[in-house]
Amino acid sequence: MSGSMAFLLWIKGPMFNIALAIFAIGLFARFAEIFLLGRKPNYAEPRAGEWLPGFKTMFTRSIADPGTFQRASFNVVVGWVWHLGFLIALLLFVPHVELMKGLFGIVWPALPNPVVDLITAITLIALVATLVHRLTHPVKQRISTFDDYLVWTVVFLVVLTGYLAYHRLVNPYPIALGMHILMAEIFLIILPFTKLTHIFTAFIARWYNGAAFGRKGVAS
Amino acid sequence: MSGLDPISVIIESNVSCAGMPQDCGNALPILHEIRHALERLISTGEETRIDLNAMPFGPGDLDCLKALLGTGEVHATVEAMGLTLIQETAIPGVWLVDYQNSDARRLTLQIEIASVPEILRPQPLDLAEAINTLDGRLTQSASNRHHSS
Amino acid sequence: MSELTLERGLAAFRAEIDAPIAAFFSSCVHCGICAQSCPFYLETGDPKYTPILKLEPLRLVWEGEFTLWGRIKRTLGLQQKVTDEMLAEWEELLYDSCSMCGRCSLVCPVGNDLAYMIRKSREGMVQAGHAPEGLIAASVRAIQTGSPMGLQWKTLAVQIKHVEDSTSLTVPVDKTGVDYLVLLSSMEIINFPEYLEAITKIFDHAGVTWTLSTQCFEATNAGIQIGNKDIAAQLVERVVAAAEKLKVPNVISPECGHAYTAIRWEGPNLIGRPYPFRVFHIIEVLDTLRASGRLQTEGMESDRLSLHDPCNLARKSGVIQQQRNLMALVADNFVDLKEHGKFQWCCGAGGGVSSNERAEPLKLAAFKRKKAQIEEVAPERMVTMCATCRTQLEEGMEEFNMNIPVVGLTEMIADHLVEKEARS
Amino acid sequence: MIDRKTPNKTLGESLRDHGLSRRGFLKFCAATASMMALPPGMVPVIAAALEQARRPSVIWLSFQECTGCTESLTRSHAPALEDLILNLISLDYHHTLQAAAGDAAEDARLQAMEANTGQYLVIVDGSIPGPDSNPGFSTVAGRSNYEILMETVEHAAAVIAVGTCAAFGGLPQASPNPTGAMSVMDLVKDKPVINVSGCPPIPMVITGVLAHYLTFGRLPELDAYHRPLAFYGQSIHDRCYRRPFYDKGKFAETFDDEGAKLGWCLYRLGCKGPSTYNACATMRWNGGVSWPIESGHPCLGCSEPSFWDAGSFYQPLSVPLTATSGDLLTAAVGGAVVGAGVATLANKQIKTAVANRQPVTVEELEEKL
Repeated sequence: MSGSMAFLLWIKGPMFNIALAIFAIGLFARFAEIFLLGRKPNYAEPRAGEWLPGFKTMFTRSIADPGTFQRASFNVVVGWVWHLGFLIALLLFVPHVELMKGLFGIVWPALPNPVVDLITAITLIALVATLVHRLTHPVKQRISTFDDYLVWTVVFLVVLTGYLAYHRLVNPYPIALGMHILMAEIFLIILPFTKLTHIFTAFIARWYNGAAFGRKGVAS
Repeated sequence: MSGLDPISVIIESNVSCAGMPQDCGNALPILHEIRHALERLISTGEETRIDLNAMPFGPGDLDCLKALLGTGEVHATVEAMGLTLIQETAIPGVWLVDYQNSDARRLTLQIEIASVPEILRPQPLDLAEAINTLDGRLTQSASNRHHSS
Repeated sequence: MSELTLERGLAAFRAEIDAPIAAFFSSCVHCGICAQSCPFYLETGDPKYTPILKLEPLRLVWEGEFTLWGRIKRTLGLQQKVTDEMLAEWEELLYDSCSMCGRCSLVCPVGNDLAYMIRKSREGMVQAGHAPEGLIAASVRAIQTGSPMGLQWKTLAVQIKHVEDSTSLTVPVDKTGVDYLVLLSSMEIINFPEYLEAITKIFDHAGVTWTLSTQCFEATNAGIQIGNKDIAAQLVERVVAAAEKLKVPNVISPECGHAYTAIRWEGPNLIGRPYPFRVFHIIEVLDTLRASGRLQTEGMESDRLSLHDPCNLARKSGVIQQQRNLMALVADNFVDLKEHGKFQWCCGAGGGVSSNERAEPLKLAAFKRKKAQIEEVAPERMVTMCATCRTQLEEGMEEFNMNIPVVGLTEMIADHLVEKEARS
Repeated sequence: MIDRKTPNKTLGESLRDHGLSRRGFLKFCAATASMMALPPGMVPVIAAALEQARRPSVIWLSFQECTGCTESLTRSHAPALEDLILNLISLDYHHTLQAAAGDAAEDARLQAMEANTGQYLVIVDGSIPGPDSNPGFSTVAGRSNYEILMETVEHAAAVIAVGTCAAFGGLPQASPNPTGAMSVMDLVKDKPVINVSGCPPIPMVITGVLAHYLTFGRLPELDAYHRPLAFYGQSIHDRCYRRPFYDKGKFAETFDDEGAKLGWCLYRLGCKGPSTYNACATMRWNGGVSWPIESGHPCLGCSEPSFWDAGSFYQPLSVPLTATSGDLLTAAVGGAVVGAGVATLANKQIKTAVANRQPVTVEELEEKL
């Protein structure tokens, strides 16, 4: 049986398992790669502990300092907008909440669809803005790699296909939904092997950063 | 005595699914469609029929629509392949045409925006035969009279 | 005879990679915000000075050898290799255009400690033979003569004589069992001899027992600046040996930024064991004396003063409030620069840039950030506590005809000490 | 012997023979248009076409099925119209409905085929054990379903697959598909196939498709699954009266919560309306009385392929079919092991690098000056 429904069922069935497996294997391989390297012992007399400053920085680094905000306001604002938008759409859209419930058995409240819809539209615009910025800002131009454009494309398509599916702008619907889930699966598959790992490792990096500064008595 | 009687039934809520979950949600777009059809009827004389069977009505939507349209002066019945009930609404030119089968079950319900609903008018082919029919009857009547005199 | 080669460089990169580095490279999203915190990028506008880009050689080694995907790519021949040419190109990026001020480490949204990685990258650069001549020369001189500037004890002895003559106090040398071993920097001895006089006066005033060591007077560490453990460790060992010999419980690092971080934070790890003594920056010591009421001052500076926080002292060592406490003691009209403390801007000369003659134009360019900051609050004088920063501020402001004198905080405190007779 | 040849009279003529007046004919056309889900504006076209159309021979084949589709049709609520339509065809073979039995019944089929070769319609309900399956899984008069289907279809004008079993394999094809069940579309490649899916299909849709064929003498416009667009062109979700609740984000979360009582959207209870294409939301069931969602139950998606294997009826559409958190955990552990391998290799390299480390000497540095 071929056709849109078969496509959707394959995407929701075997392909989802494959994606989840690659995601989990890749991500935990990366965790092992990081943590097993360890750190050399530090003999210098500390000014303060590492744990607390480390944990603090895991959160505080999400907020830019006033100077950076001033110098890179576009980066900071647009970055915030699309990260928040993406997270809200991912975690607070009813079908996604149901997905988590189905997968992990945990439920949390969702946002009304029109709210998520608006946020998704804003996220899409913000994502386009980040691409334009990447293509035009001299620093971003210089440091961008294939990886950056690949990740942008996948992230954008995940949101875009979700938006199209929600608005039923692609027919038949199983194709629309299937494309969205497929993009999400590609997102999961490339996550451990691209800069998308920062979703998880940024918190590890921030901890190390906060711990190193904290040890020297600087709140980072 | 029925064996089911001892089972007590508790009605938890009087809100039925047919309650008013929305304010005539799907009836309103039809009113707009009727308005456009009326404009066309007035300006060009073009008639419009809307099949209400094809509407995604929720519970109560149809009653809501009927109530909004109201009841006019004309009420007519056509007997052909069962009854067809024609009701003028309170909006001149807007008719409710209820096609029923011989068991008085509804086949389809239409709103017709026209001066006179199509089914009330003589059908063109029938009309073409009208004079012949009348002539036939005159001849018949004449011969009857002839015979009776 | 052995020589420095690419292979040794790659091995050094490899040996430096640890969990934080893996976490940092895993997290970089190429947002480019680090560039907005780098005076070298901001003042030249050249995107090649983006901090994260300076780490590309280290990143390639990490990716190719320390990640699953990198290993797969290497097997397929898709992984870019670090070449000698690449390192030659990166020499300018890792040395000339980086003062290791650590500002990028503090603003990176994903928390990458870029300065930490620059320091580690330099290990590989030295082993690969791609360190700047100026820094190599300084390292060689430091090892061979005990001073990166080739300064010898006899020069210092002349200074000591001057100080003793003008203060009628004794400068203690090679005294055992005192509270503090005082270290100096060659630059101070040559450019700012007032410093030695100031601490002599202050310690006498506060009743602190201290000494210099003929065995080791130099606090600076060219090995840290060039980025080589072997050189750095030898220089630290000299300090440790001198302190151990004189049995002092405390060592004071002078008004020099990198000397302090070198001996305070890196030193024990370079020699692989904790010290039998504690290390303080002179400003920390002065503030402790102030807090315990052992500094009696009189009179106030009435002109508009502002403060330059040395990166190594403030952002990289958490000494931020101390200098402000001391300023409050002697200055009426103190105004902080807008971004100060841990968010201060580098003068542009740190991290070995000032020892690297080739980097002179970049050093001056980076200073423009500091210049703008100073102009913003328009002080009549600048105060600082690092000889390198002070030299850079003086030279920079002279270049731009700014006519704002720079003073060392320690001297300023010494100037306001209540005379002994008056006290008693 | 009964003449099984298609009569020469047009439909218009035979309707008038039934005593239908011109107003009656107009009404018939209006009702037909409504049934075909065509706009009332099409009535004149339908009338003109019906005047010309001829009464076809129909052979109804039942294979691996439950007779639900026939039940749906014959118990449909507005029998007069369906009757009329059915009277306008010549139903020459239908297990459940025909009076003849045994050889006589099979003869009727063969005669109809012969007399109307190339012009008769074949209606199939039920799926067929494929050519590679044991033919004994389902037989009629000792012959396999497959054989009968292929023989009957060979000279047909078109095939209408009624019900999800005939259209897509349905329940018999559900995993693990013990009989190797296949759909009509899987087997018949050289004839037009119309799928009227649903378990069962809405009776009006079955007659509507027949009416369309009768009226226009050709197949209606079809979607990618060979379903008539007029009925299957829009999803349940798009025409659902509860859609505004979905759009507002108001959902029933259990079958007896306040949301369920207020008639809110059933998405979270597993409604497959968004991915299901059928006319339930407009034509409804039981003569327009109600339909599953109006009765408070989520759509099962019965008119879509593989609906039995598309996950639980009560799991929302967004939930993956088989992946579990356990799988995720297993993969994570596997990943940790792989990563540990990479890290061990890397650590070994670091150790080697550290062990073989040559300290930088002043002499080496001086070389560079």
